[in-house]
Amino acid sequence: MIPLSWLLALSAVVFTIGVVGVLVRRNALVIFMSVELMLNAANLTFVAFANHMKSLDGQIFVFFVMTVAAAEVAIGLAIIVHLFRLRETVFVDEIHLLKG
Amino acid sequence: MAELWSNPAVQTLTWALVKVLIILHAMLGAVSYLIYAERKICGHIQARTGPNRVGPFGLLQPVADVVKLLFKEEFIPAKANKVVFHIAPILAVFPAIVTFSVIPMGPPPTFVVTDINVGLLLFLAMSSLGVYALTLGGWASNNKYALLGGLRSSAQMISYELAMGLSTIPVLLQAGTMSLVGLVERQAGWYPVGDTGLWLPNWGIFHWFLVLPFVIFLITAFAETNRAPFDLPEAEGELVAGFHTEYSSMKWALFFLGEYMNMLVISAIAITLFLGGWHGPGLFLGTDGWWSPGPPWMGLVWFLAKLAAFMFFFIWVRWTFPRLRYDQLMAFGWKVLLPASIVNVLIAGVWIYLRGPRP
Amino acid sequence: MIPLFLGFAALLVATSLLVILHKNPVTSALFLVLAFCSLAGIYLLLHAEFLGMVQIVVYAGAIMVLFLFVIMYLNLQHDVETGVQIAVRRGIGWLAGAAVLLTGATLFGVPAGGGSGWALGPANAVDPAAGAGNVRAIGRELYSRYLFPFELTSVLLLVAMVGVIVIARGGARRGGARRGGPPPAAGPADPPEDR
Amino acid sequence: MTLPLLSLIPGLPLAAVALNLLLGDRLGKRGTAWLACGSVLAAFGLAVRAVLALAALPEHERRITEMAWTWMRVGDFTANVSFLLDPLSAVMVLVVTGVGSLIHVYATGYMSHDRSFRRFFLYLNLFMFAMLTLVLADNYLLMFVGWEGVGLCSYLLIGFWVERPAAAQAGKKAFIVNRIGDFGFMLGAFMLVVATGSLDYERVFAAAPHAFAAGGTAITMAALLLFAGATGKSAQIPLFTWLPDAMEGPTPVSALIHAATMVTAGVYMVARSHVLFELAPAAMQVVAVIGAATALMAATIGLAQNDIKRVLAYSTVSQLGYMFMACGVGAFGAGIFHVMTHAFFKALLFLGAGSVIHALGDEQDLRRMGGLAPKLPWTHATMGIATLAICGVPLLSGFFSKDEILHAAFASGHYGVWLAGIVGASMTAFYMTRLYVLAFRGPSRLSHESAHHLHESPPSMIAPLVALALLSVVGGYVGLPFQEGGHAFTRWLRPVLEAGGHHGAHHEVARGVEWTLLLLSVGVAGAGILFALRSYLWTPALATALRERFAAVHRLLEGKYWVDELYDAVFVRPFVRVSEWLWRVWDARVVDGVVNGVGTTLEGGSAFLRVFQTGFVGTYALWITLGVLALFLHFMRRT
Repeated sequence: MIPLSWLLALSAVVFTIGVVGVLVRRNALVIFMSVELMLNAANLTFVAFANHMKSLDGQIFVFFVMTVAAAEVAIGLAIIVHLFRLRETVFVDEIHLLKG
Repeated sequence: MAELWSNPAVQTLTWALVKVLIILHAMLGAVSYLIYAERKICGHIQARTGPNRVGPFGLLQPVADVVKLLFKEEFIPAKANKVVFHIAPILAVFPAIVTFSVIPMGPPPTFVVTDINVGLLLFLAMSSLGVYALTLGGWASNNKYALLGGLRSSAQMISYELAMGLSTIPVLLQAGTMSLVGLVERQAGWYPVGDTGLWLPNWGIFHWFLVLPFVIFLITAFAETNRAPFDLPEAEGELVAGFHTEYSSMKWALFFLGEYMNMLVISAIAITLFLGGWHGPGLFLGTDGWWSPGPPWMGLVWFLAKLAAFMFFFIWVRWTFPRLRYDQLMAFGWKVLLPASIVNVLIAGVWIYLRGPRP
Repeated sequence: MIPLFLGFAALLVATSLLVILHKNPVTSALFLVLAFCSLAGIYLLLHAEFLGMVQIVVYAGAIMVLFLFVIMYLNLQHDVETGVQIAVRRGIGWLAGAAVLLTGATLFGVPAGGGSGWALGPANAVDPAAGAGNVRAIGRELYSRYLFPFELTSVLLLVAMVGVIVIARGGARRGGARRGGPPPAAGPADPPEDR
Repeated sequence: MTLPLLSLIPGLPLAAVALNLLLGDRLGKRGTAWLACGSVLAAFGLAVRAVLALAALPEHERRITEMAWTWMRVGDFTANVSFLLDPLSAVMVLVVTGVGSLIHVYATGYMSHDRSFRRFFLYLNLFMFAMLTLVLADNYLLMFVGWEGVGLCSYLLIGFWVERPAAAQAGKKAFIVNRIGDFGFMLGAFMLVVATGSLDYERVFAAAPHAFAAGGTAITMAALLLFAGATGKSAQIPLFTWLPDAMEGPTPVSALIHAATMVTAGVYMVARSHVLFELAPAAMQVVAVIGAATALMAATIGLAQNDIKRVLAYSTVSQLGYMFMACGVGAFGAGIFHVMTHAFFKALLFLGAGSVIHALGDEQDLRRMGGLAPKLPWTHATMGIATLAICGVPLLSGFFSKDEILHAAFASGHYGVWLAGIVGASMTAFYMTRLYVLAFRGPSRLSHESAHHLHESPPSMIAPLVALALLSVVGGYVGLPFQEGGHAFTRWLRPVLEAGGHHGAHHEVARGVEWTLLLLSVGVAGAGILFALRSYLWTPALATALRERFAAVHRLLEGKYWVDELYDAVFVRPFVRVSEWLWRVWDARVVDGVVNGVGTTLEGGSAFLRVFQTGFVGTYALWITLGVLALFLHFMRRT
């Protein structure tokens, strides 16, 4: 039986790594991957608690998270591809159309 | 030592290891002779004799090939991504072997390595991992033909995975389990066809709503293993040799190994899902005066027989059908197979719901 | 079981670190695949077989392939990450990360019995079958209690698909689709469409 | 009943409205006419069937309720959209749909030359829907919906000819005055909810005797507030001024809304809540007195009006006064009876007047009519019958109902009320005859163009006239007097009006007295008629002589007691001034100030926030992370 706190710590670490990745990298794809990391850290927490509480709900949530992640990735990558076609770059700091 | 041996965990572990070793070597041998068989059959289909110099009927040909491949010089393109270039061939073999660990080749426990309650999912997962070998290999060798081959394979395999996964669902609905052993056991015995005196073996393929899934599974199997007529990733006519253009010697051999192992795995799965796994028409008169399946090893025999038949089928198809065009491939996968399998899931679901689980 | 977990955990942390550290997107993607696989392993250890498998099928088998596909499609090389500004941002990023981790650690570090809001609830033993996380149970849940969200996700996926197709097609029609992309052969396979 | 009969009755006009809106001008004039009349006629058919079904039931469970859906459920208060058909609402439904469909038919002829033909029938059907909802509702809330609906429709229809300022003004006036009454209604309803926790008639009436102390302040307040609503809708003192102006609307509207149906809604409501009123004798007194006063006052004003429709309008007001008089003295049955008969003959009068106006090309001034009898035989005949009916000439419908009211007033000891009624009756007879004479008899005083425009109306207008004329003749025979245990109409209404245990006022008087009263009312009616004939037909000089003799009085009456001017001075002007102040100071300064302040604040704020919008995703991510950090710290502080 794996102690819950370990799992939570692990997911915290992974999540942080994801955060750092988002903050540090400038390649949109890698940022995307970091976001996926964060999502998975959250999933891990869900599963950990599902196992801890002996209830399935956590796993169901993970299931839904995965579905959403799939949709999100599809859209996001499509956008990135389109962006690349328009701007010839995937570096987020070379794209600041949103400047007000 | 003795008390350690008496520990059941240790026993199962050792047995598992033993089985794994056996399977591994059996597969290697089988693959090498499959290649031989392929060449033979192709030869006969093309009215040639095929390999016939090394040994009687060229039976030693595979040995010679293996030796040749082992000693051949290895060539790595200068601008290739070394690491990935090395990993890709391994990835080609790995999933197949993993999958084999859950395939029941005969009645448990003897002829089953492990039986997990999500065996089929494991198979699907592994087959989805199979994409990486081709894609990465194609990408890493930094060659436009290879890249195209890799891209094609990734697109193609992802597309056909869906249809394949969906085509297995009616079987699961029928059996109500995902463990492969359970699936096979579910197909034991015979069942009466309505009130006609006719009795059919309880295999998946003999249920009307599982016929279409079987066909779909077969087609997608060809696509997943990149066999003709779906061998676009390595279409020699267009892409030299596709994703493994730059590969040579043992790495190339590993790709080949992977391809044939995948064939073996996927046919084994097909057998498990639709063709009653190790069950065969009982040949032995049981005590109850009914045909009994006979001793366990008969199961293994039946399984291997079916496997062999499947392999022959694979080879036969390869040397019979022309290759599809890429857009045809995609259109077929997305506009025919996928909808068909979905509809079939619906039909099977309704049918099973209405009929209720058969005793 | 514990050693297995530790191994997976170590693998997970290491690979995810490499994901964000490595300069080559393809390599990052591969490490991410590894990370997902180890996560799947952890799921298996936590009696979530179904999720473990789905994790591999969906993340490793589909999402990451899509990533790779896009990376190759745009054929990206190593990221050049030089320059003061970037270095500064990296520094800030690491600092922020460290701060997050620290605060998180302190939060979870609060003693469980301390009556604080963060004490972890005790493991309440509901029927073990539910904990076993087998496919049947999950299916039951999905199609009974979570039926509506389940249907909603299907709608979500449909919407996503439509959106993706629109985006990709729109770009292709605006010409310049070939710029930087690989030769036409990969053209017909609009990656998002195949998802 | 298999199909939802009751909800279909208001449903059909509504469906017609919807169709009318959807298809629009694609319908064409003919199509619109068919749609409108068809729907109302169908509703009439349904109503008849429903009432037959009702009559089939044994006397004491004669109530058909039909629940459409639950409208709202707030705490323990629920309001349903559900309909109730009992003898009382049955009478109203029949009158509304019956007279209504006749008037619809009439209107197809009358409005045939109007530009916005379709809009007219749109409103008319909408009105039918609202009116039927009002009548069929089984709780005060739904009734209020219909109540407001008819108010809206009357506003729309009075102001139908929007290009006429007078019409628009009249519409607004009607609406506002009605609103005042409605406010009373609402307050009354609130009191009912507070006291009984419900608005369903059944629950309220069941609970009222226990919830209120009989004759107590609370119930009196409630009843009076409800009655205030009634005065607004039914144009009683002090809220009667809108009705005469409402004559700006097309004549069919005046006939349908401002004579036959809507204005009687108040009476219906009072009769419907008779249980409450019977619990509050003081309120009853008020009702009776106001009814009598209105009857008398309106009658006097009617003496001196020259606009044919205004005469009828004031006569309507006065007749409504009679109905409230009846309710006030506890003879609710008589009131409803009069509602019915009045609906017949007053609708007929208006339609006749309309036919005259139509014939003369929109000429409404009695002084420029006269001698029309030979030119407009049908109109003349039917109008004549109606006039006799309203004057209370024996054996015509008006006679029975009016006589019953007077009798009830006398029997219940309200002698003052009774006296007012008698006098009012004679005046009614007088001015109605005057109207008749001025319009149809004597020398023709037509202006040139109306003279050659003169023509009898088309059959589509004549037919309803004839039908209504028949009804005005026989309509009263359901209430022949001198029957043991009350006549048919009373017996029909008994299950409703004697609900709540309390028995309606049954003051029996000696036969002799009854006969005397009867002869007396006939006598005064006859006297009024004769005097009118004498002073306008036989020796017209007499009228002028009288006018000069009582010039002051005449001016007072012609000026309608200057009530409008009074209200204008007392209420309207100060109100306008206050509103102007609010506009200049409160709205322009304070409200706008606040709005602009918010705007400027936001502007400044966003100018500051724009700094953070670098357009770099990374920066945003950083901000988000810092936010998360802040949250973490917050929670740490909390733990």
